[in-house]
Formats: sequence, structure tokens, C-alpha cells
Amino acid sequence: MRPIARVRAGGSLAIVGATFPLVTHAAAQTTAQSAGVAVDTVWVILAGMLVLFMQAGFAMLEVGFSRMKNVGTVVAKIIVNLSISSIMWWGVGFALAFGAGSGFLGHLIGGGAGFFPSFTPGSTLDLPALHGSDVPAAAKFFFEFVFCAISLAIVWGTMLERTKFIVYILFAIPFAGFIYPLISHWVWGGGWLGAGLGVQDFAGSGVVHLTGASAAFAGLLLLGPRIGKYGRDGKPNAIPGHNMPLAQLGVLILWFGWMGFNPGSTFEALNLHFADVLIVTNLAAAAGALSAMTVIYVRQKSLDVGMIGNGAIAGLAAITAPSGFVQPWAALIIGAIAGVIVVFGVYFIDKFIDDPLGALSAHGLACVWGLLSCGLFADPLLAKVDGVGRGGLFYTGNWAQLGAQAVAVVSIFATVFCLSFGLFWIIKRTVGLRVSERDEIEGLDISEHGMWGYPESFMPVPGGAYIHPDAIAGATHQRLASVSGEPTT
Amino acid sequence: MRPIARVRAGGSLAIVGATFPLVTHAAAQTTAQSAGVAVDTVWVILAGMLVLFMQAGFAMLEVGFSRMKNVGTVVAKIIVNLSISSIMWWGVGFALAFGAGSGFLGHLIGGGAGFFPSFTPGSTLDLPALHGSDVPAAAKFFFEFVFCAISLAIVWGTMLERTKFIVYILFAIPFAGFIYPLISHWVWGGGWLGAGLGVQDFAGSGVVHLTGASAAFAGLLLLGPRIGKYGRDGKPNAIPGHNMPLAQLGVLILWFGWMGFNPGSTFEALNLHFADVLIVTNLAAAAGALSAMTVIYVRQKSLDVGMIGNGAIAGLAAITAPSGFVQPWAALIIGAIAGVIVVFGVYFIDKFIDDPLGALSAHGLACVWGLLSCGLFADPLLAKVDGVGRGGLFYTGNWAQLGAQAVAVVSIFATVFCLSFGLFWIIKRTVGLRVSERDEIEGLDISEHGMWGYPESFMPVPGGAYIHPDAIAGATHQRLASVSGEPTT
Amino acid sequence: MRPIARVRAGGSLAIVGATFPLVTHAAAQTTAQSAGVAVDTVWVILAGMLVLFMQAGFAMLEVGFSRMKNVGTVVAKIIVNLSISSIMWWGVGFALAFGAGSGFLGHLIGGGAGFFPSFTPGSTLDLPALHGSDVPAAAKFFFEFVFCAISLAIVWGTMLERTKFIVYILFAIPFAGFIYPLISHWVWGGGWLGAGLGVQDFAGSGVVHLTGASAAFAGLLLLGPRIGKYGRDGKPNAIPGHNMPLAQLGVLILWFGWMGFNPGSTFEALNLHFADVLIVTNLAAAAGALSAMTVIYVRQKSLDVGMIGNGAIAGLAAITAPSGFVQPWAALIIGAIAGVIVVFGVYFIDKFIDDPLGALSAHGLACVWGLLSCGLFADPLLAKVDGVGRGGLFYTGNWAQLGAQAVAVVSIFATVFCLSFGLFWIIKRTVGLRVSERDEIEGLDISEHGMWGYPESFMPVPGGAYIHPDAIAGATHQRLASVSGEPTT
Amino acid sequence: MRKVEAIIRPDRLQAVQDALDTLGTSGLTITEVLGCGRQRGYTEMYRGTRVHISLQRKVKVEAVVVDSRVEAVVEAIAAAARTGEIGDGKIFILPVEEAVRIRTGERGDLTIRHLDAEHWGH
Amino acid sequence: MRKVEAIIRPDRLQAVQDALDTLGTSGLTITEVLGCGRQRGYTEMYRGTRVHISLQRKVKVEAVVVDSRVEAVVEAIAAAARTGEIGDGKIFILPVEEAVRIRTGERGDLTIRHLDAEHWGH
Amino acid sequence: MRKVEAIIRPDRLQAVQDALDTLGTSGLTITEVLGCGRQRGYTEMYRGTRVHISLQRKVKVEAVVVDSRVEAVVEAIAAAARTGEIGDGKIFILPVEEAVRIRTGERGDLTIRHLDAEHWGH
Ligand SMILES: Nc1ncnc2c1ncn2[C@@H]1O[C@H](COP(=O)(O)OP(=O)(O)O)[C@@H](O)[C@H]1O
Ligand SMILES: Nc1ncnc2c1ncn2[C@@H]1O[C@H](COP(=O)(O)OP(=O)(O)O)[C@@H](O)[C@H]1O
Ligand SMILES: Nc1ncnc2c1ncn2[C@@H]1O[C@H](COP(=O)(O)OP(=O)(O)O)[C@@H](O)[C@H]1O
Repeated sequence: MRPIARVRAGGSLAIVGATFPLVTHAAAQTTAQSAGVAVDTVWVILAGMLVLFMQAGFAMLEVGFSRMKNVGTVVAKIIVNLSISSIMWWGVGFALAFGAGSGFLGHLIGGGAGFFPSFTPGSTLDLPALHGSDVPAAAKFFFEFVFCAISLAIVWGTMLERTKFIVYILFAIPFAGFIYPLISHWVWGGGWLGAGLGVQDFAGSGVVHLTGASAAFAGLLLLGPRIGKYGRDGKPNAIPGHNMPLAQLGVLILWFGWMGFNPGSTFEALNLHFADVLIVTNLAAAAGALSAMTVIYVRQKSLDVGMIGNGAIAGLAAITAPSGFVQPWAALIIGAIAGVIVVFGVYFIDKFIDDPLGALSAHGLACVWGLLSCGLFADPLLAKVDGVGRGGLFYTGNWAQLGAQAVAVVSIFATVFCLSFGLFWIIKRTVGLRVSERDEIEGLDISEHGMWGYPESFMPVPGGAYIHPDAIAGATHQRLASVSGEPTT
Repeated sequence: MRPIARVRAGGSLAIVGATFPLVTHAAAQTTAQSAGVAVDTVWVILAGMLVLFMQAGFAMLEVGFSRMKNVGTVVAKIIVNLSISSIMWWGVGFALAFGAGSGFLGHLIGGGAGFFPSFTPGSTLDLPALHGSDVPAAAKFFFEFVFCAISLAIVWGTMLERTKFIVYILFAIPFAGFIYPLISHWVWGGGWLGAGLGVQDFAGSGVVHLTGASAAFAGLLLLGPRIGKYGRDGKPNAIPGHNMPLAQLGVLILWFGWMGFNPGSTFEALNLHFADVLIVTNLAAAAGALSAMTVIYVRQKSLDVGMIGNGAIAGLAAITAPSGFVQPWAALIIGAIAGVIVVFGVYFIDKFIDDPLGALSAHGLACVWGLLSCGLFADPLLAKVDGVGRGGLFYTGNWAQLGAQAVAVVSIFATVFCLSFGLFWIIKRTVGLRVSERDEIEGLDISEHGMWGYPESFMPVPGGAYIHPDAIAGATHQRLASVSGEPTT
Repeated sequence: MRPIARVRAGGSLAIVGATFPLVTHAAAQTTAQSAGVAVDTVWVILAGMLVLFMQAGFAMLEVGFSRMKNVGTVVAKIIVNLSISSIMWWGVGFALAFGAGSGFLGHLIGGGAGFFPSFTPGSTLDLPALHGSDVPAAAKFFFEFVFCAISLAIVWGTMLERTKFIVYILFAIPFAGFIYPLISHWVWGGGWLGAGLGVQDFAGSGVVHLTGASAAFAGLLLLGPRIGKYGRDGKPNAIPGHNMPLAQLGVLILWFGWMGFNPGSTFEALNLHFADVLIVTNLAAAAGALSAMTVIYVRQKSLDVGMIGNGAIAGLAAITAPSGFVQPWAALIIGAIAGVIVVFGVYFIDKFIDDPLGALSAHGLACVWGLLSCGLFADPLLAKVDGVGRGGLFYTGNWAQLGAQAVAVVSIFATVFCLSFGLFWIIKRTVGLRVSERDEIEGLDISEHGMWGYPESFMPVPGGAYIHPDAIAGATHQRLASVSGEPTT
Repeated sequence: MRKVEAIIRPDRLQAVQDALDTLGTSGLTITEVLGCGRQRGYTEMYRGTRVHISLQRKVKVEAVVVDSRVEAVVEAIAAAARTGEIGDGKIFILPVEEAVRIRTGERGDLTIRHLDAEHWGH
Repeated sequence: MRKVEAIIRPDRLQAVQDALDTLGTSGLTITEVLGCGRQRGYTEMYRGTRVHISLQRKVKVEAVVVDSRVEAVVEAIAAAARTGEIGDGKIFILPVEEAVRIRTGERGDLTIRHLDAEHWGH
Repeated sequence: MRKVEAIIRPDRLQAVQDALDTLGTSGLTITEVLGCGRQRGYTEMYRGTRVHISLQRKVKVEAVVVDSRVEAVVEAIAAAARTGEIGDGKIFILPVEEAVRIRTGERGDLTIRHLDAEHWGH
């Protein structure tokens, strides 16, 4: 609402103050404090928006690596899954992840507060694990929501070109409502991994990416490869997608969005830590792209475009966990190794599993490396700033942090894999995971969505001049005539 | 300018202070206050930038729903109309909408200040309706400008694939210079609807979207359908566009941009209200997408990709008015109903009017619903926070607010429709609205812009290797030879 | 890291304080001051992110103006060059540009500090030229980095469709590591042009765009035109690219990003100057687009889509230098003249040099005009605010500033051109600049990257149903069968 | 049997289809082609330089018909495709020795015998 | 020499190629075409309105073969392309008077003589 | 009348057009096709896996010419299209019984008579 003169912000707050204790508190703060809260909130919301925009990045990346007959379903899926996450996170996910837990159970799952939340300006909720940040509950809610939606997007990025649309819906509900919140609680919500073992996962290599990739792995085992992916000899064939410019636009959008993903995870702007995180993030992306480029060139004597992009994503995914804990030089090493991992990971995984984007490597393997790398490179000073865990092996000579990180890797993978495998198995036995062979060959766009994603490329319209027969001559002229008054015929 | 050491911000402000009273005032503030103003300004500008970026969203949406022969004109139109709005808003629009009005006339139109404005750091203007916000005039100007440009974009989204380019220019000038400012003044600028009746339109379901859709409706009546849209039997044929990935990239960009559109309309960050608005906005989009998906699936047994995107847009458009006034649960209802409205709206309108994107439904009908929904769901507490109107029927049992909203719907529609119809009628009688039938069939890109938007798809270049005959053999080698010194031939 | 309860920001800062003097200083500040620093930092980082996102804009612009056979290499190049800039800027570029210089040498080059920097929350570096801003060194580093990457992107935008990929890598290293930092130091880093002569270049018409364009000019002279660009008669043929929607999406992204480019160059939010800069920037873009549209229409009777976009870019490039110094009315004039310059510039340059995007005009000529325009239109008050130079000729009647601007144009062009020509000459004599004639005709995607950027458009896949022969019948069914448990066949 | 091969303007395709529909034909095959003939290329101005467009977009319509229907089909196509301006295209008649319906293995005229003049194609 | 011209379903192309491969043929030329015949168009519902799709995507396979091989080639194509449902397509046989191999200038049957049945094409 | 049907490399198209231009022909029709023959497919490496490309992009040039000009046209095409490497393509000559100019309804040789050797096509 445009602030009409009679409605001063201060005034309105005062009015509301009587009703909302927290707002009263806010009004009682000095202006300085409220400016501090506001700048923190603007920062967290801005970062969250960038992460939201990463959905467009995933959409373009997946579109680019799909064949033309399957592009409409990709974008529909992105929008539907973003929508389902929005609602599930509001309903139950946020509460299970961050709502106050109690006693021993609190190490496993939250839920003391935050189901179906309402918000008023500046209102808070009982979110013990997030009390360190002064931003209002709404900002915390939003920022955590976009991470959940990203994790879900990672699951689906691997299952392109053969999955029934209903599967996306059926799996998204429990994933956004329970699986992701569970892991999120373990690491960030006061659960046994984060608050307990001091696992370092600054922005979610484990919580977001490894969770997504583990679920994807379970799904892929049950789903099987696209028709034509493996030859009679069992060797993989490439199915190179249709549009590298859009795919790499996706990479650039992801790179841009990651500038919110990691730096926003400071959950505040006042301590200025976010600027450091940003630089570290950017350097890892750069190192990942260059090292993947080099490795693939050495291996196949060509500068594979998609793999350069994969390298950047792997660098970003790997640095996600350590981004708040490491120095730029370490970021370069972490990113460069992620770039190597992603190439060999794609080579290896492709032999057995049909993962069109290489997401299992870029998000799965690279993130395992990222999580572990905290145990090696974490700067003890930054660990203190962030208040989680301790310095890494190379600083302290101590293996403890590395051990904690390994526990996180194993427990996240095992938990998510088992839960997801069970869910996908049930879906497979009931409604099925795959479209029919005929639908797969014709393309999902026409078989599931009733129209190609590129209608003119598939619809017979020679000359590009689609004119319906019924509309020829007579009819057209009549109709045009009725649009009278036009001086130019 | 990089801040050279000798140029401290404070110092420079002091220098300027003598000249600009307001800046003096700023310098006199405590640092705390100035941090508060700065954070508000950063927020408003950030939100405005996101809204500006929505132009790219409209561009991609319209490109996707056009045929390949008409895509260049779409993007040219977006850039030109953004440019015209920029200049018209600076020249007169802003002043007419928000410049102090006086007496009775002030209820109808502003204009006491703000024509051809100049700005200096922190300078203000006499904008009584916006005095509630402490951000400088430049920030207010920019934020209001991007809304005007969106409203204009909505007009044109409906008139694709047959409109003369000159029409875009001729109509944009009075629309951005007068029609939009008029409605903006009525609701937000201190006019009879907002300041008078207390009409609630937080971010412009009425001011921006209904205004755009009403003008579009007038234009469409005079413009007529594309050749081939209606068969000999008068029934509509689908003309499904050419590129769903780009269209849905457009939807995702719009979704992203709407995170600035609604939350930015708080015009401040300090009261933290923007975070709530954001959540409400996101939930309505989600509900809109899912309900549209469900309805269309039930109706035609296919998951129409475009309609899922339309649902998200309808949810967003509907929540625009109530976004500052309602709780998340209400947002879900508002969004879901908008998703239903958009499907049936497209079904119905398509029978009579050729609106390629379904914008009349997504922006027009959904926004009428959005405006009215304030009268049902507005939380009295939030109405107090925003300082406009009162609680809705479901909270208060009082029909007053609903009545005010209905008055807004009718008056905005009637006014904009009549003004626009008149303007379009004049344009039609003078230069004409439509291109010739031949040009329409050949495509607007080649006929109006001299080159296809997809040159390689239309230009005869077998093998994709466009080499001009003149350049073959001799000439080429000669030229290449002149680039001497190359060791590799 | 999610802020776990025990980790209050204040607390952690205090802990660290002992070690990092600057952080101690920060902790000693009043909360108000720290909110001020935070809001400045959020603003600078936000602006920097928008500039980073401009890489996607360049990618789309270049993709759109390339032929389909050369699009993969474009996006690969963007990612690789962004990566190289990231690392070179971290290693040496930033230090050479902004690290304290000393004595006479300090007028030419920096380097007293900032090589391979580490960052901790709020830490500073000895960057005398940037002391005017209170944001931490990490924010300064990031914002300056994105400018370097843009300058490099401008170089390559001109050399599309015939350059060897290795050339991008070989030239990027010295450009990002030395050439750009040199110019940056001269104007912004305390060197002889900025601190010495008081040259006004608010956001880099000279430092970023002219530097990029001058290097591009040198490269183009040695590279030569694409096969087919010039006919036997020596006259240029158009090679119109393949995708205007993506190209203009690029323009819209650039327009959006420029809202960070210029306004972010205030390096602070507290003085609110950035809002003015934003308005001025937007108006110049608008004027550029409209004037280019008008001129091209008058010249060739068609509304050239690409040229409208070029006009917007030219307007933006021109206003970059004066954006902090001029009033809106002047911005309209500066933008409009840039729009004229770009059209005639493209006409003229195209006769001799093959510059696919017209970047030499849009970034080169328009920026020369932009730099000079400061000397004409700079408002003395704003010159004082920015603390650089003085008012322009039209305000003061004094030619001094115009003279300084001219010196900057000449010295930047001459320096960058000579250094770049030398480098490109060496590359040409060693590894060569161009791909072979056969590779150029086949397209760089397949010859250098091993796969087309649009695989389905080039790979023989009739019917769009790519199914590998080996996978037909037997194998497929076998494999599908192994994915057992599916109830639907 | 004869193959009637017509090169026509893309925007006349629908009219040709309609005409053959009315006549009742067994089938059609359509290809997007580029052509040049009397209708010379043209030059567009683009950003101040010329673009030579030497080939026109055309559509090739092929119908294999029994000998007795050749004339009727040729006439129908010619009438429907004609605009009277240069570039209308050509019709060529080629001999065909045999036709096979893949689905059934049938051969000869019956594979391409005319259907009743009902509305195919939409 | 004869030209065997088959209009087939796009998703049978690979099978046809394989069949001809096994048989050993000298070459093939493939064109993407649109067709209509017995297999009538269909109507999709899209946003509540109909989309008439009157033309089907087909692939035209052309092979010029020596007279003695015509029957074998026709049989092979027909077998590989058959699904038994309407829309399988047609095969036409046209006379060819001469063939020239551009590379060598050779003429006549030898330019299209069969290769040994090795695996071409992949 | 004969139809000269040449399958050539895409990047030789311009040379063939020029050659026929010099010769003076009445018209050409060009189609993008895929071919396989002696020039076998190849395998690219892509992200560590193979991509088999079994079909080559070719261009089909069709010119219907009067009998007396067939040899000259074939020679001209062959000369212009030749690179000497495998994959240069083939030229086939097919009988044509009749030609109709749609615009005028004219029939026979005159519809495809040679124009003076002026520069068509650009
Ligand atoms: N001799 C020919 N051989 C093959 N195709 C031809 C021949 N002559 C004309 N065509 C085709 O017919 C189209 C129209 O022919 P054109 O000479 O331009 O017009 P018109 O037939 O009206 O004189 C050409 O674009 C070309 O595709
Ligand atoms: N007379 C014909 N002339 C040219 N093409 C034909 C003819 N009849 C059929 N075709 C082609 O064959 C395709 C399949 O024919 P159709 O009649 O639908 O199936 P079927 O041969 O199984 O009865 C058509 O789409 C069309 O491309
Ligand atoms: N018998 C044939 N029938 C139809 N097209 C053929 C035949 N032989 C060759 N072609 C076409 O000619 C092209 C080139 O032939 P190819 O055998 O590869 O080279 P060359 O003619 O130089 O030996 C093939 O790609 C194919 O399109």
C-alpha cells in the first residue's frame, strides 16, 4: 500500500503494538536497533529471492539437456514442484525442521511450533535453533523454504524424459513435508548432527544437495534409463539434449542465485560475514569450471560445453558446506577438486545409471567432497565466528571435525536413500513411475500435456504460416470486415 | 565514482546541505536515522528493480506464446514501451499521479509538483500521498515508474501477432502519461478511491493489472482476432505459440519479480511488514498454479503447461491487492480461486476474443477477484498496520469494505475502458490498428522489422552454413590471406 | 550456517575481535554505525550481484547474434572467462588496481596490498583510493571484480564465430591480471587520471567499456572478418544471427544489471545518491533505444529489432561515466545522442570490420561520447557530492573538465590498444587466432567442443525421436523388463 | 500411376489441400523446400547492410494418383495455388511404376485409389 | 535402375535402416515430410479449444537401386516399417535413367552397386 | 524433360547454384536431407560417452530441364559439387512427362526453358 500521509510507519506500529508483544518490543527498540534488524531482514530476504530464482536456472538447465519433445513437461514440473514445496513447507515442513523440539525427540525432529503459521510485521515464532538471528520469523520461514524447494528440484533434475507427471506430485508432498525437514532439523534445526556433533554445513551441501541427490539415486534405481541410453552391448550412448545456450543460461542463473544461497546463510548482514562468503563461493565456482574444462579436454580432446557448466555447479555445490568456514585459497582447491570429481563421476555413473544432467555427480559426489572438505580446510577463526564445529585437519591436525563430517555424509545419505527408496517403490507398485514406451518415444509433452513444448517444431505447419482451414477466404474476410473503420485495407 | 579518500560521504553532504534544505535535514539526522532511511531506500529500490526485471518475464511469456514469425516484434515492443514509459513517467506521469493535488480537483488528479523532476542525493518533492515513507523522492519515483511500465506491458500482451508497431507507440504515450497516472492517483495518490473511500489495493491488482486489462479489452474489441483464430463455424481454434520453455521462463521471472512487486509496496523495510507480504504472495502463486492444473486436468485430461503458468500468474495478480492485508491461509484460498477463475475465464473469453496469452483472464478477472477478496479476507490488524480501510467481511461481518472494493472495480474498469476505447478508436480511424492481411500471414518480423526474429529458421540457408555467394572462393581466400602472420592455415 | 542459539552475532564478533583489529573497531562502533556499514555493504553487494548477472545478458546477446552452429562456444566462453577473471582478480588484479601504490609509481600502478587476499568478517585492506567507503574489503573486492569481468566480456563480444577457444583463455589472463587493473588504477585506484586530473568516470564508461572496446578493436584488426562477411565487391553482407528473442532477453538483463552497475558505484547507500543515479541511468537507456529506433527507421524504413536493443545499450554505456554527475534532462540528451551514434557507428564500422554485435559502436563510440559528456553536462553540485572534477562546460563555461575527459579517452584507448595489439599479435604468431576455414564453415561447436549447441537441429534425428540403433527392440525391452514391478506396461 | 509433384507457395498449401480434399485423393506428402526460378531473390536492408535472400520458401506437394485422375488433380492444384504473380510454382508429372501399401502389402492402383470425397485432413 | 521411395513412420526409420543395412545397399537419402492419407488428422484440446492436426510427421526414404534388387529392397522396407496400423505409409517405385557419382564421375549401375552387407551407419 | 536430382554437400550448394546460374537454368528446388552411403557415420565423444552420427546432412537439388540440356546440367553440377572426398553425393536422372507453370497454366518445355544466362539468385 502506498503509505498515505496519515499512516506513519511509527504510528501504525504503535497501534499494533498493544496486540503483538513482539512488535511492542520492536517499537521499544531504539531506531538504531530497528535499522539493524531491517538491514538483516532485507539481506536475508534478498538472498532468499536469489535462491528462489534458481528455480529458473534449474528449469533452463533441464530444458537444455532434454530433447525437444520433452521440454514442456520440464517447465511444468518446476512450477508445480515449487508450488507444492511452498504449501507443504508452510503447512508442516517448517515446523518439523525448526519448530522447537523437546527432549530426546528434539534431536530427531522439531514440531513444537510453526505449523500453518500466521505472520504479522516483525512477529516471531519459537524457533530455538534460529534465535541467533534477529530477523523476524517470516524471513526465516522464507529463506528456509527456498532451500527446501531447491532440494526437491535436484531430485527431479535426474529423472527427466521418462517419469510420469503424477510421480512428481506424489513424491514432492512427503519430500517437502517430511524428508527434507528431517535432515534440515538434524543439521540446522537443533538436531543431533548440527547442535549435537557440531557438523559444519554452512549453506547445505549436505542438507540441500546431498539430500536431493540421495533421493534422486533411489528414484533412478527404480526408474531405469531412457529408451536408447544403453546399446545392445550395454554401453551408454549419449543423448545430448537440444539446447546448450539455455542450459548454460541455467548455469549462469544458478551461479547468480548461489550468491544468495551461501552468503545469505549468515542469516544476518550486521556482522558483514556474508561478503567473505560470497567471494569464497565465487572462487570455487570459477575453479570448478576451469578444472572440469581441463580434465575433459585432456580426456576427450574437446571442450565439452555442458561439462564446463557442470564444473561450475560442482564447485558451487562443494563450496556450499565450507563457504562460511574457509579462506579463498582453500575455496580454489575445493572447487578445483570438485571439478575433477564431476567429470570422473559423470564418466563412471553414466555406465550404470541414466542421469541426463550429471546431477548425481554435480550435486551428490561434489557435495560429499564439500562436506568432508570442512573437516580439512575449516579456518578455526571462522568456525568460531559461525559458532559451529572447530578448525579442520590442515589447521589443527585434529581429525575430529573430519569425523563429524563423515558421520553427516553417511547418515544423511542412508536416511534419505532408504526413505526415498521406500516411497518410490510404493509409487512404482501403485501408479507406476514411467510413462509407456510409446509415450516416451512420442515425447512427454504431447502424451502427458496435450501439446508440444515447441508446437511449431512438431506441428505440421509448412511455411510457418499456421492458418486454420476453416478460417480461409470467406470466413476470414467476413471477420476482418466486421472490424470496420480501418482505413487501410 | 569510486570514493576517493578525500571525498567522505558526510563531507559531501554537508557541502550540498546549504543548497538543498532536505539534505541539510538528512545531515542533521542522527546516523541511526540515516541508516534507517538508507535501508528503506535500498529495499524500495531493490524491489523496484525486481519489478523492472518483470519486463523480461513478459517478453519471454509473449515470445513463447507467439508464432516464430512474430517474435522479433514482441521483444522490440517491450523495449520500446519500457522506454516510452520511462520518459513519460518522468515528464508528466509521476506528477499527475503523486504530485500534490489541491482541493476537490486533488481527488481526481495530482500535478502540484514533480513534472520533469531533478534529483539530488536525498532530495524530496511535495508528494503528500507518499509522505508516510521516508525514502527520497527518487526512490518513490523509480518504484512508481516500474509499476506504470508493467501496466502498459499488460495492455500489449493481449494484442500480439497483428498489431502495427506504430500503435504501440501512439497508445503508450497517453497511457503512461495520463491514463495510468489517473488511476494511480485515485487509489494511491490521495484521490477519491484510496484516501476517500479507503479502497484497499496494496500493490495494484486494480491500479496496475485491472487498468492494463481494461485498456487491453478496449483495444481487442477494435483490433479483432488473428487470421485463423475462428473457424467457419465461428468456433475458436488454438494457436499454441512456439516455445513453452521460454514462456515458462517468463512465468518464473514474473514470480521472482512479484517478490518485489508486492513486498516492495510497503515502501519501507523498518516495520518488517515486507517479509509477511512476501510469504502471502508466494503462497497465492503456488495455490493458483496447483488449482489451475487440477481444473484443466479435470476438464481436458491433460496437464496443460501454459495453463499451469497462467494459474501462477493469476494467483499472483489476485493476491496483489490483498497481499498486505491477509494471512497465509487466506492467500491460499485467494490464489486457489484465482486459479479456477483463470481456467474458466480463458475458456469463456476465447470464444469471443482472441487473447493469445489469456491475459484478460489472468490479469483482468483474477484481479477483480483480488480486489474484492480484500473485502472478504482483510485482517483488521493488518488493515491498521497499513492504515487503509478496515477488516473484511469474514472478520468483521461488515460489508463496507467489500462495497468500497466493488466501487473501485467498477470505476477503474469503466474509466480506463472508455478512455482507451476512445484512443484506440482514433488510432484505428487514422493510422489503423492492424497490419495488412499479407503482412500478418508473412509475419510481423519480416514485414515491419525487415528481418525475422529467427533468421536461420526463415532464411534459406541449407546446411546452416550461410555463406554469401560473393564471398566464395577468391574473395574469401584473398581476405583471409590479408590476415597474414597466421601460422596455422 | 544457521545461527544456532548460542552463537550470537555480537558474541562471535567479540571473540574474533581480539585477533582482527578492524573487527574490534567494528565491535566498538555503536550499533547505529554498524547498521550503517551493513546497509552500505548490502547495497554494494547487491549491486555487484546485478553486475555479475550481466554475464548472462552478454551470453544471451551473443548467442542471439551468432549462427546456430556457433552458440555452444559462446556460452562456454562466457563461463570460462568469468572464471578466469575471478581467479586473476583475486590473485593480482585487485592489488594492482587498488592496493596502495607509492610515490610516483603509485600514479601508474598499485600493488602495495591485496595480492591473494584473505578475508574475515569486516576485515579491511590498505586500499587508499577506496577509503571513502566504509564497506569491508571483501565487498570492495567483489564489486570491482565484476567490473573487470564485464570489461573482458566486451572484448569477446566482438570476436564471435571464428576465434579459437584457446585465444579466449590466453588473452583473458593478462587482460584481467594486468591491462584492466592498470586502467582501473589510473582512473579509480588513485592513479594519474582520477586522483591526478580529476577525470570523471562514475561507473566506468572509460575504465570498463572503452577498455574492453579498445582491446576488441586491436583483436579484430588481427583476426579478420568471418567468411562471407564481405562480398567480392568488398561490400559487407549481413549475417543476422539466429535468435532475436534471446538477444533482446540479453538486452533486458543488461538493462536490469546496469541498475547495479551505475548506482552501485556510489559505494554506499547512506548518502542516498544511488537512487538518483538509477533514474538517470534508466532515462538514458530509454532515450538511446528510442533515438536508435527513429534513426534506423528513417534510414532503412524498418524497425530493426537488434538496433533498438543496441540503442538501449549505447544509452546505458554512454551514461555510465556521467551517471553520478548529471540531471535527468541531461541523461535524456546523452542517451539520445548515444542512440544516434550507435546507428551510424554500426553503419560505418561494418564497412571495414566484422563486429557481429556492433559492440565497437555500442561500447566503444558511445562510451567515448559518455566520457566527454561529463565535461559538458556535469552538474557542479553533483561533482561536489562525488568529490571528483568540476562542473561541465554548459554549467560553468569552463573547458577544463572536457579537456580532462578527452585526455582520459585518448590515454585509455592508446594504452589498451597498444598492449592488446601486442598480445594478440604474439598469440597470432604462436597458436593462431582463427580456427581453420573448414572448422569455421562447419561451426565452432562441433569442431572445438565436440557437439553442437543445438544437437537436435544438427544431428540427423528425423522425427525428433533419437533412439540409438543398438537400443532397438531386444535390448530395450530387456532393459525395461529389468525395471520390474511396474504395473503399467 | 503418376506422381504429381507441385512446388507451391507455403500460404497456398491449405487451399491446395482443400481442393484435393474436395476432389477426393488417397493421400499427400508434403515437404518444405526452397526454390528459385523466375521469382528472383531480393535484398533486405539490415543494420545498414544488405542481406541477399536468393531462395524462396516453397512447399512441395506430392500425390501419386491413378492415370485417369492425373488431369483433374493437376487442374485442382493449379487452380488452388494460383495467385497470378511470379513465384506461383510448377507442377511436374513423373511416371510411377508401382505402389505398395506398407500396412497390408497390397500393390497397384488400389493402394492409391480415391476415397469418397469426404473431409480428410481436419 | 529404380528409385524406391518409401513414406514411413519416423520411429520406424531405424528399423528400416537396419533392414537395408543387412541387405546391403549402396546408399539412402532421408527427408522429413508431412503426410496425410487414410490416417486422418486428429484434434487435440488445448486450453479449452481445439487444435486440428491434419498432417502427420513422416519420413521419406529414397534409395536408388539396380533393377534386380528392387523387390528385395521393397520387401525389406515394408517388413521393417510395418506396424499394422493405419498410417504405415506407402512405397513407390519410380524409373531412374541414369546415376552419376559426383566424386568420380562414374555412371550407371556401378555407382549404386551393393556393398557387402557390412554395418554402415554406425 | 528430365529431372536432375543431385544429392550434394551443403557447403557446395552455393557453388552449384552459381554454376547453374552461369549455365542459365529456369529454376531449382532445394531440400535439406540426410544421407548415408559410402561415407559412413562417425562417433563423437561427448561427456565420456559415444554419440553415433549415422546420417550426414546433405542437400538435394532438383532441376527439371529439357532433354537437350540434361548433360550440360549434370556436368555443371558434378563439377561444382566435387571435392574428391567420399561423401560428394550422387546425381540421378528421372524422366518427367509434363510440366505445368501454375501462374499461367502453360505446359511443356517452355515452362522450363532456359533463361538467358543472367544472374539469378542474388
Ligand atoms: N525447372 C525447375 N526445376 C525445379 N524446380 C523449379 C523449376 N522451375 C521452377 N521451379 C520451382 O518453382 C518455383 C517457382 O518458380 P518461378 O519461376 O519463380 O515462378 P513461376 O513458375 O510463377 O514463373 C521455384 O521457386 C522453384 O522452386
Ligand atoms: N497417393 C499418395 N501420394 C503420396 N503420398 C501418399 C499417398 N498415399 C499415402 N501417402 C503417404 O503415406 C502416408 C501414410 O498413408 P496412410 O493412407 O495414412 O496409411 P496407410 O498407407 O497405412 O493406409 C501418408 O501420410 C502420406 O504421406
Ligand atoms: N543409392 C542411393 N540412393 C539414394 N541416395 C544415395 C544413394 N547412394 C548415395 N546416396 C546419397 O548420396 C550421398 C553421398 O553418397 P556417398 O556414397 O556417401 O558418397 P560418394 O558418392 O562420394 O561415394 C549419401 O549421403 C546419400 O544421401
